[in-house]
Amino acid sequence: MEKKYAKNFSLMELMAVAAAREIRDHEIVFAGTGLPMLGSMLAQNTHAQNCVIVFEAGAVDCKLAHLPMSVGDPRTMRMASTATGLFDVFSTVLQRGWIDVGFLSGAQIDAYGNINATCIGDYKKPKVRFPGSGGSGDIACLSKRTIIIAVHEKRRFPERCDYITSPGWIDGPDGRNKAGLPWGGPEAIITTMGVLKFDEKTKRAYLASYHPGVTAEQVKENTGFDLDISRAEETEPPTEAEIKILREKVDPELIFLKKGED
Amino acid sequence: MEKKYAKNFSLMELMAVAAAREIRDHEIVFAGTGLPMLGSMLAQNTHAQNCVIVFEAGAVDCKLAHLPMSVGDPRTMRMASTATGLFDVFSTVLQRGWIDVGFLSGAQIDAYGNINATCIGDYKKPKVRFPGSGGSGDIACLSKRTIIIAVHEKRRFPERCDYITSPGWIDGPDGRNKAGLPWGGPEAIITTMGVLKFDEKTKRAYLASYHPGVTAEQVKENTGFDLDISRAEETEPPTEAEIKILREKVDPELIFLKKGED
Amino acid sequence: METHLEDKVMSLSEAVKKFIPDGAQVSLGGFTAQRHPMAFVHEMIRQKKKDLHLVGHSPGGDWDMLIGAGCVKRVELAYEADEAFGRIGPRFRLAVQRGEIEWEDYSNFGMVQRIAAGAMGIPFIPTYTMLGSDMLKKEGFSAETRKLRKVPSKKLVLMDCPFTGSKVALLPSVQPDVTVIHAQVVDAQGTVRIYGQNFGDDQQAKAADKVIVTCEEVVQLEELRDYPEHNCIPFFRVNAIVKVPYGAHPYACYRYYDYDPEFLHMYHDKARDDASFKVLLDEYVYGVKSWGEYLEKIGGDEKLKKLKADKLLGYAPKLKRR
Amino acid sequence: METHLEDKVMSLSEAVKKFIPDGAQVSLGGFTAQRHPMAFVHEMIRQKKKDLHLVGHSPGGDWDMLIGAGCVKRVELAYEADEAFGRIGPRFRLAVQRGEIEWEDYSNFGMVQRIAAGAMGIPFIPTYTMLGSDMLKKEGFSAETRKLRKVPSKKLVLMDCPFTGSKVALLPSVQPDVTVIHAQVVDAQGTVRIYGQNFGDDQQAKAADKVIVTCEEVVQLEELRDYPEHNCIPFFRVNAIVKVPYGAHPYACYRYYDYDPEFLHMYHDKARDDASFKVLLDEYVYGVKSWGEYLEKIGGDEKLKKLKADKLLGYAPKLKRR
Repeated sequence: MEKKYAKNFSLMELMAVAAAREIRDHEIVFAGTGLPMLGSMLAQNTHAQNCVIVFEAGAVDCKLAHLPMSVGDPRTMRMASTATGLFDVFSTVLQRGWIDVGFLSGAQIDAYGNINATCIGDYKKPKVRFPGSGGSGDIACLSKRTIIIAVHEKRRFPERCDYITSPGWIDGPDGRNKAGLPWGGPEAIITTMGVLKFDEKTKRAYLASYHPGVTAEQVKENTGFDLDISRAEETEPPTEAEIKILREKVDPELIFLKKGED
Repeated sequence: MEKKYAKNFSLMELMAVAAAREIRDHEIVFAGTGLPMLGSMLAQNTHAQNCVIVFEAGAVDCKLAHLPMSVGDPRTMRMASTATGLFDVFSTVLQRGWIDVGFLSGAQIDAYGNINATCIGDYKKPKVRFPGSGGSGDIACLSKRTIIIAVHEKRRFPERCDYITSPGWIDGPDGRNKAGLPWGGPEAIITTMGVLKFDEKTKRAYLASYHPGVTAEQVKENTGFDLDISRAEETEPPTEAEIKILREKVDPELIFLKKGED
Repeated sequence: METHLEDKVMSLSEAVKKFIPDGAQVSLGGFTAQRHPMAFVHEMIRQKKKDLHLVGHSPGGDWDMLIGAGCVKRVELAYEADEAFGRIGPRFRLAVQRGEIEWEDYSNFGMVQRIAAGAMGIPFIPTYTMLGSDMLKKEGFSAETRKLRKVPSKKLVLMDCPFTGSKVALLPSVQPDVTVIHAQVVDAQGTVRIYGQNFGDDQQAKAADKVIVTCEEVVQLEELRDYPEHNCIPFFRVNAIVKVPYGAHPYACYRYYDYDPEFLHMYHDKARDDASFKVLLDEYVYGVKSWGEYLEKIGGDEKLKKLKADKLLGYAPKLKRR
Repeated sequence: METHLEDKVMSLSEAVKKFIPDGAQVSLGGFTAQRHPMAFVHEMIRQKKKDLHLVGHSPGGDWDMLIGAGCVKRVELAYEADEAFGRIGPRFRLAVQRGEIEWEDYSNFGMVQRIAAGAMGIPFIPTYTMLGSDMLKKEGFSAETRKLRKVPSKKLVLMDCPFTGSKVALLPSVQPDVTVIHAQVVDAQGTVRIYGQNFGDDQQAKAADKVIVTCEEVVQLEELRDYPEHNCIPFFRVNAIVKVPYGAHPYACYRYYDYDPEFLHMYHDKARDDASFKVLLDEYVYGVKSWGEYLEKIGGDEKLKKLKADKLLGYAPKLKRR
């Protein structure tokens, strides 16, 4: 069947589709609130019908009928395989090595995919305080790979985070190994302007694609660290089928689709 | 009400009554198979109606209608408050410090109330192998106090166990503290000949009482370590009420009452 | 170990008076959008509790109100926000930025492991989580604070595993003075049954020295003992039982009622500003005498009808959530 | 992570062939009088498995038969017996006394903690249990054995807690190659529901690399997902599902059937002697082709009727037990 690309779609929809496409069939996905939920539900309704959605609050492999507003939302109970709690999911699923892909976001993301969800400025006298790690630090440490979702602004993409809440590649290819992390690391950053991936050798982020309507140069200008855009091409747009499922099945209540992210 | 002592009772019945009397009302009791079950059920049906019986297999505060033949017996499920498993009971109940009294037995018991349930002879080339610790080592380490039940034979009461499976006072009053145990220690040994208690200062076992029909000297002769019998008096016999409850309510099937212990 | 039946069932006001002294280390149950013991939180605020030391994983408005009302001295946490309803707890943010409280950050798994270790009765637990993060390096508590009771002597310790050589972080356990959870059903003796995910309630209760359970229903002894494997906390661990229907509002209680998006959005609007937060507290906490009166204030039967959970789904599928 | 539905449901023979290579580290579910995967044990014996490394807490006849049949090289355990039915596993005792197997003793809690640590994905767990016992001092495995895969490099390590100064024992975690449990109900995809106590099955399954579930009933997907909080193992952890009604005989399976005292007493009588044990194996294991045939041998419908559990109690209250 020929792919029919959608003509009208919002930035949120484009990002949700990009997130969904990072999930492969049969994978076990650690999903957080917002875009990761949209992406996971979309994936489950398109190319990855057998992907298993895990929420840190306890629900494993639920069949969502209504989009949750929280990882602890009662909607995550629907038709789940098991529903325990944080300790069981974090330890026997995540730390035991069963999560194929986890989603992350945060206030700052740096060149090595490290994330700050804690504070701007000194930790003990912060200029701005954020909610803190939540499960983000755990997903970053213990998923087999992670996908980061972010609003693309210069101040949000510094060379180095003020505080590393969720380690990415830390300081390069050997960073995680030196820290003692058993596996994992970020694979992509899906932003409001494009998709960043990590150089195999240096583990620094480079621009893999820019979204329709944006140029690679614009992405570079809006990035606080030096961004390699030499390999960038245009992001593959959402298909009509993806947008239809997203709107009609995933988020018909418009819980996230019409709200700005963060 | 005046106490009416029973005229006819077996040794098993006498021991079951002695075990029951060690349990105080409202206490949380870690019970093993056999005499501890008889004693706990009897206590729950006489002076300690609010004692809570805990089985390592998972059942907490069951209301037994039929005597279990095992701590994992389905009979232990009846009307329990919770029923989880070994890890939960051992860690969140026993190690967390909630067990007031635990019952123990074994093949050898020494002068400091240490118990051997593992082997006779060298550990790597044993002359006789026993089943091993089971929960016994755990109950010995982590109950607030323990009661030991034993067949009284000279070879079973050596000065020192071949192997310490379940630590008692180890080697004296500071033994448990030196080993790092947070609390606990044996309070009494109920045997087929009498009841031994531990000297406050030395923590060595002495004879507190000899059962009707046995003399203190006979107990001493049947003990492998040097037993102080200077404080011994006759064991208080079972009452008619206790024997009646034991026979009619606790073990009407004669699961344990007519069988020899060990 | 005195466990008299009648003594355990009591009012909110009695439970707070009896079990929450100023300075207590307190852990509150629930997670993100569900089962926070809010009625109990309101009562603690009304009784003007001081210097509380809160320990938890991902609290939301429960902690935020306590912090905003000046009840809190110190927190150990992973996250304080209401996710889609409010991406940061406004009073928590301000209290931190103004230096009004002491705080220490771990990850969710980190905190939940510390609490689980407390429940297990061990002094620490090893983990791979947080390795490589600044949670290992940046410490919130001062050396003075580290000397206080119930505060771990170190934030954590890095170690090479003596069996495998791999690097692990040892996290100190937590055993709160009191844990307060909100469950669906409790029997009059204290056996607790929770429907849906347990979150961290099991570990939080078992870690604590004392346990208070607020609940939707108190039932007779026999009712919960037919399936003991469905109960999560043995009766003897529970010290107080308080019946407070809708006691988790504005949060959800699976199979009973859904969260209240309208109230949650309102809270996050008002709590950002000192003056409007004060008005909110006056109106919903200080200005009401009982949880029943509070429920009237938030919309009474009409609101509660909207939140009522569908029997099959356990939530309100038609609830307007934007 | 391929998890095709149809592939998981298979016969005993296929499951043993596919998942139990000689030399595998295997953990068997159940505890004392209940839910040992006996049908699976018989099939392992029939397939003449060799050099198995068994890890468990308190096994009974399951291990005893495997040891007696010569399938076992090495065991890590706390206890091997059938309590009131037999105070020591006769084949285990003889194998140890004759030096035919390698063994390492921990306490029940010790083993269950090691398995729980494996399930949690941590390399060790601290504990106070076993302190002061000879389990700390006497080691069963040789230095050579300690170098093998799946064998911990040390039995345990003593350490002073860096937070409290108290002495703790660090126990190495266990992650078996395969865990086999016998559950009451499994859905065709692998979601497991156990009635009654879970014993260590939850931790044993979650610790293992592969999981096999034998069960009384296999049900359709939807049937177990109405109350996900009553299920203990998520479907994706299960690699094989084998339907074997009465598959735990002579042990009990709560709400389905009771233990069989007659058979258990017979086993302990016969297993004490090499010759009569061989006859027993020939009669009940080698000499039958299926579990159905075995059930005929042990008394067929008449016996099974006696063992059938009372619906309310979950066991057979009128069973003759002496």
